[in-house]
Amino acid sequence: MLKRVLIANRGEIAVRVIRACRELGIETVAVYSEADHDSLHVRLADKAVCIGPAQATRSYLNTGSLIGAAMYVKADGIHPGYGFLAENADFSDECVDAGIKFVGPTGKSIRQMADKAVARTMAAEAGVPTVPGSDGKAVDVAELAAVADEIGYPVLIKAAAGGGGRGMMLAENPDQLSQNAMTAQAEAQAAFGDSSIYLEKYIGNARHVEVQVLGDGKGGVIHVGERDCSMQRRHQKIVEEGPCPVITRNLRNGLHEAAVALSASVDYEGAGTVEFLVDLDAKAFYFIEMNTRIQVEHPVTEVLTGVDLVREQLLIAGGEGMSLKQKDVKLRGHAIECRVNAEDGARNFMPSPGTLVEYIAPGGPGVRVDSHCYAGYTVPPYYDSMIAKIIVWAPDRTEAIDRMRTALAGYVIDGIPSTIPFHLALLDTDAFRKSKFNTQWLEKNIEDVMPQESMTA
Amino acid sequence: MLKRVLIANRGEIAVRVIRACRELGIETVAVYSEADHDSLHVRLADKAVCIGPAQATRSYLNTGSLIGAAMYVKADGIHPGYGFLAENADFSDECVDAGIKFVGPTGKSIRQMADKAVARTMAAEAGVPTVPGSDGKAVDVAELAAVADEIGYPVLIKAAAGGGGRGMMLAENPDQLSQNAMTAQAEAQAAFGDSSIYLEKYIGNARHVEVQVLGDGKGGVIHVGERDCSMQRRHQKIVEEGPCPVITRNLRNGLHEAAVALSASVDYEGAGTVEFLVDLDAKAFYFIEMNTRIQVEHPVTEVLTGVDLVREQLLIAGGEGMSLKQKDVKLRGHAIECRVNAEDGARNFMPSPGTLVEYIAPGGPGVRVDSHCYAGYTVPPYYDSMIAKIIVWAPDRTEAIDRMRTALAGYVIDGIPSTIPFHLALLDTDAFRKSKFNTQWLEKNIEDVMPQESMTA
Amino acid sequence: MIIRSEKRAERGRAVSLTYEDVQEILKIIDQSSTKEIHIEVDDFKLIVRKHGADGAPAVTTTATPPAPAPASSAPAPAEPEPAQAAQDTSKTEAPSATAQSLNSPLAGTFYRAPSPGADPFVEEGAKVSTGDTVCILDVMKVMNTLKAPCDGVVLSIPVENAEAVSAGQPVMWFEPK
Amino acid sequence: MIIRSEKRAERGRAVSLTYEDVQEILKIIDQSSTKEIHIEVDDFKLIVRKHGADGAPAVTTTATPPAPAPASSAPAPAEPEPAQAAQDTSKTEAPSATAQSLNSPLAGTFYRAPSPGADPFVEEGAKVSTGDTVCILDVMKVMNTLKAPCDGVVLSIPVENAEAVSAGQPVMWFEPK
Repeated sequence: MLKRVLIANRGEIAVRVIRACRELGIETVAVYSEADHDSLHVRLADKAVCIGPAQATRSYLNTGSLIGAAMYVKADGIHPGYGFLAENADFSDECVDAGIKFVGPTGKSIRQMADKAVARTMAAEAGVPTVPGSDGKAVDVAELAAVADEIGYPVLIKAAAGGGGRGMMLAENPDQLSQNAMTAQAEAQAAFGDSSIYLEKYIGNARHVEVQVLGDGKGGVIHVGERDCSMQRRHQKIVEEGPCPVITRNLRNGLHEAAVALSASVDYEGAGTVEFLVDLDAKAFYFIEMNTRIQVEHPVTEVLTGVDLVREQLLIAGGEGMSLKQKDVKLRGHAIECRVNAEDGARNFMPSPGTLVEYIAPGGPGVRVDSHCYAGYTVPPYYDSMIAKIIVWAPDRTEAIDRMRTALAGYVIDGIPSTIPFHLALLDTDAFRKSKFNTQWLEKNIEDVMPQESMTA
Repeated sequence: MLKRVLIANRGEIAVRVIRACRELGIETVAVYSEADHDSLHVRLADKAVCIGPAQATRSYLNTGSLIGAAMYVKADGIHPGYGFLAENADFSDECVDAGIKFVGPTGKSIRQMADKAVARTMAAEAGVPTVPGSDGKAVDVAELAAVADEIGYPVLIKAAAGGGGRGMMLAENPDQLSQNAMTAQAEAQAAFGDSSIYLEKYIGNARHVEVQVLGDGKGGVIHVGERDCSMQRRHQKIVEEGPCPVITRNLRNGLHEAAVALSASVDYEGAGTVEFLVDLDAKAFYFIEMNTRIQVEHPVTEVLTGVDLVREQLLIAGGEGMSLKQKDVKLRGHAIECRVNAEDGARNFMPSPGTLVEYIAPGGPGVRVDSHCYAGYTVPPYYDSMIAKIIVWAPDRTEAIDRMRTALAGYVIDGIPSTIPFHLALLDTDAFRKSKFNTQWLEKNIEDVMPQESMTA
Repeated sequence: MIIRSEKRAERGRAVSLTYEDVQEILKIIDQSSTKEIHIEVDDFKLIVRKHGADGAPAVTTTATPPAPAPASSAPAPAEPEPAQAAQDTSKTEAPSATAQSLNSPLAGTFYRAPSPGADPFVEEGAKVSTGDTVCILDVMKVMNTLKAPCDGVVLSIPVENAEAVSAGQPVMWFEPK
Repeated sequence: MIIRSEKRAERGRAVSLTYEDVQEILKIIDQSSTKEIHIEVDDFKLIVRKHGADGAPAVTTTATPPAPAPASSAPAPAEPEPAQAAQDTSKTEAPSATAQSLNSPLAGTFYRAPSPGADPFVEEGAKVSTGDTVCILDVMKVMNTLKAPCDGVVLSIPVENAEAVSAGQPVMWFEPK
C-alpha cells in the first residue's frame, strides 16, 4: 500500500484524489501555485507545498518542482489527476527514476497510445476495428487522392501532431481534398511546428462512446461499462451519461470486449478509457484513441457501478491489485454528468473567473457533487473554468434528467456567470430528452438551445 | 398526480420534499416562521408563505395557518415531513375536511399506531411478536406484581402517555417494583397529565432494528429493507446504518415479513417504519411501535436500494400508486448516516445555535448530504439542532466507515460547535468498528468516546 | 449575471383568489381548534386571533386579498397585529433605577411555567430568593431553568410566555431587597 | 470551538530532512529538463533557476532545510527570489507623460507571441498602427488577442512573457505618433 501520495494537480480532481487516499489511510500532499493558496485541495490535504507562480508551466507543469517536492516530503507515490502531466510519458519515467510510484500507466504505455499510428496498429493487432484511413501514418500530398479513393469520401484531413479536433479539415471530393490539404499542412506547421497530415474516413452521424477499463499491469483487464459523451461543443464534452442509451446489447458487448482486448494486449496498468466512434447508420464502431488516465467524467461510471475508480488506481499502484473481478461489475440505473463551468453560456461561453459571492451546492438523493469551490472562493483566470461536476443517478434516464434539472435549478451560484442556464436549456431539448443527437448536433443547434447575445468587442 | 404541494415543515426535510416534488413536476409551496425567512427551503420552493412567529406552536404546529395557507395557494396536497404535525391524526383529518390530500396515512391509521395498546393488539393479531408485558394496557398498582411475576424480572414501568423514553423506570425485583411504581405514576402525572402506567419485560442486550415499508392504502405493502439504529443517546438516534450487521438471514426475513404483515393488516398508506427490538441473547425480535411518517434516517434505505421514498410517498398520495414491486427492491453494499447537530459534543451536547461563518459540505463518491444549511446561514435556537445528515454508501461496512470518517473530517463548519468531533470519535471506537454494541452501549460509554468537559454553570 | 435558482415569480402559477375564497378559508379555520391564524404571502396578509386566545379580546382580522376581489370587501382591520417579534424599548428598559434584570443567556423560547398546563413559576409582585427557578429557556428542545439573580420582588416580566427571546435580552426585572 | 478539517499539523508526519537529502533532490532535478524549481513547504523554501533559463544569469538557490540539518550547511542565498507576483510601481507607472497604456481587460496570462516557439508580436521600439495585434491574453485557455490602442511606437513592456496579470493592469506602453 502506498503511504504518502503527492497529488500533482489542482481543482476538483485534486480534492477527489485526496478523499480516495484518506479513505485508504494514505497520507496526502497537495501542491499549489501562488494563485491557488485558498483552494480546497490545499485545505483538505495533510500537507501542502507551494510549487511556483500562477502560470501552469512554472507550477503544475513543472516536473522538477513536483518531483523535488515529492522527494522533500518523502512521498512514495504521485497521482497526476487528469490534464497537466497526466499523460506525459517523460514525467511517468522521471517518477520511476526518482524512486516514486507514478499512479498510472508506464511511460511506455503512455507513449504507445499517444502516437496515433502506433495506437491504431496495436488496436488492429488486438482485433479492434479502426476508422478506415491512412492508419494514422503521414501521407504525402501526392498520395492523398489514392488513399481517399480507397476509403471513400468524405474524408477528414488531420494533423499528425494535432489533438482535440485542432487542425482537422473535411473534404467531400477530390477537388476539396487538394485545396484543403495545403491549408491543413500550413495550419499544422503553424500550430504544432509539424506539417505532417493523415487521412481518415469521415463519419458524420456518430456517437462518441468510451469504455472504462482497469488493468493490473500484467495483462489482467476488466471493463467497468461505457459512457456516452456525444454532446460536445468544439470537441469539449458538455454532458456525459451512462449507459449509452442508443446501442444494442450486441454492440455494447462488442465495445466492452474490444476495449479489454486492446488494453490487455499492452499489459495496461491502472484506469484508462478506450474511446470509440459508433456509426449510427452503419451500426458499427471504430477505435479512436485511448486515454491513459482517470477522466473528468469517471464519476458516471462510479455511480452506475459503485466502483471507486480512484481507489482502484491507488490499490493497483500500491501493489494490492484491483479489488474486483469482471463478474463483480454490475450496472444499475442511469447516470448523467453536467460540467458546470465559469463561462457565460449566453455570450459564446466567455470565461468568467471571479469570486463566488454565494455558493450553495445541491444535495439529496442520487446527487453527487465533485467540486473544489465554496462560498467566498475566487475562481482564478489561469486554469480551466470548471466550477463543479454534478452527477445524478436514477433508476432510469427520464428520472435522471428530471433529477439533474432539479439539482441544477437549485444550485445557487452568485457572483459570476456559469453554464447552469445553458445546461438547463440543453436538458429540455427534444433531442436530448429522446437521445436523438450525434456528436455534431450541439455545434449545429447551439443557437436554438441558447440564443447567443451579440458580443460587443 | 398532485399538482401543488404545501410542505408543512422546515429544515432539511422541507428541502428534501421540495426536491422530490420538483423532480415529479409538482409545484411547491414552502411555509416558514418569522425566524426562518432565510432558510433554504424558502428559497428553493416555487412559493413561500409566512405562517407566524418563531414559536412552533404559533407557526409550524398551527394547523389553522397551515390549512388556510394551503387553501389560499390552492394546494392539492400537504406533505408534513417528520416531527411537528407528521403524526397528528387530527391534522390528517382536517386536511381531508379541507379537500386537501395529506401525504401520509389516514387519521385512523395514525391513531391506531399512536395508541400503544391498540398497536400491540394489532401486531399480535397480525402474528407479530411483541415485548411480553401488560400489552400496553394500564396496570393497577395492585396488579403490578402479578404481571411482573408472569413476564419475569427485570421489567420496565412505562407511562402510557409517554414516548421517546420519557417516564420510564426499571425494576429488577418486586421491592424495586413497588417503590418505583409510585414514582413513575407521579412523574407521568406531572409530565403528561396522565398517571397511567404499564409494564414491559426489560430486554437489556438489544439492538434497535426498524423496517421501512411502503403501502398503497389497499392492503398492498412492500418492505424496503431494514435499518439498525442502536447507537442512541437519551433515546435519540445518533448513527443509523443498513443493513443491520448483526442478524442472520432468517431473523432478517422474519423482521421484513412481520413489518409487511402488520402494515398490510391496517391497509397502511404511504411510507412507514415498523420498529423492533432484537434481543441479542435470545436471538428473538419484538415489535415496539410503528412510525407513521417518513423518518429522519430514510436516506440510509434510499442509498442502499436506489428507491426514492419521498417520491413514492408523493406517487401514492397522488393516486399513481408506488412505482415498484417487492421483487424490484434490491440491496447493494452498506450505508451509514450521521446526524450532524449544532451541539457541543464535549460539553454534554449543549445546543449551539448561531451563524455558520464558514460552511463547506463534503462531496465525492458515495457521499450524500441532506441539509438546509449554507455559508452565512444562522441556525435558529427555536427548533431542533440538526445541521445536516451525511449519508455514505460503500461496497462494505468497513469502507463505509472509512468514507464517513473522510467526509466528516473534510466537513468545514466554522462559527458554531457541531457534533462532528463526537462522530469522528465514535466511528473510531472498537465497539462501532466491530459492531459490538447494544442500545445502551453509548449511554454507558459516552465518557470513553468523548470525555466531557466539566460544565461551569 | 446572477444565477440563483430559477426566479420564483416565473415558477409559481399566479393564484387568483376571490373574497369568497377568503371567506371559505376563514370558515374552515373557524371550525378548527386553532386559536390564531397567520398567513402572509406576496401582498396577501391574513392575521386572525380568535376570541379568548392568549387573552386577545376580540377577533382581529387584517386581510388584503389580491386583485379580483375589491379591496373594500375585505374585513376592516379592527386592531393592528400584535408586534410580537419587535423589541420596543418598554421591553429592555429598566422599570426602576435600582431594578436588577435577569437576562436570557442564549437565544431561545421563554416559558413561565414548567409545563404547558402548569402554573407560572412566579407572578409580578412575588417574593423570590437568589437561585429560585423563575422561568425556563428552551434552546433547541433543551430546557434550561433560569434563576432569580437576587433576593427581592418580581417587578415586571416584559416577555410573553412562549415568546422568542434573543441572547442578553432581559426576561424579568427584580427589585432587590 | 471551530471545526475545520482536522488540523494539518496533527495529520502529516513530520518530515525529517538532511542536507544530503536536499543535495539528492537538486541532483535529480539537475538531470531533468526543468529550467526552474520552486518548492515551499512549512519553513522550507527552495528556489532554483538554472543557467540560461528565462534570461536568469546563474543558479540561484534559497534553501533552509528544517532541523536536523544545520542552517549553516544550506547554500547561501545568492540573490533574492524574483518577486514575480508583486506589482512594483515600475510596472504600473507611465514611462512618459504622454505615454498611452494597453491595459489587460481581464485577469489572465500574458503572452507576447502567438505560440510557444514563435517570435513576439512586437519588441520595444517597434512601430504599430491602431488595431495591430500586440499580445495575447489567456483567460482559462481561451486566447484573446489584444490590439494596439493608437498609432505609435512601443515604449515599454512591463510584463514578462507568460506572466499572470490582473484586470486593468498595464501590459504595454505606447508613445502615440
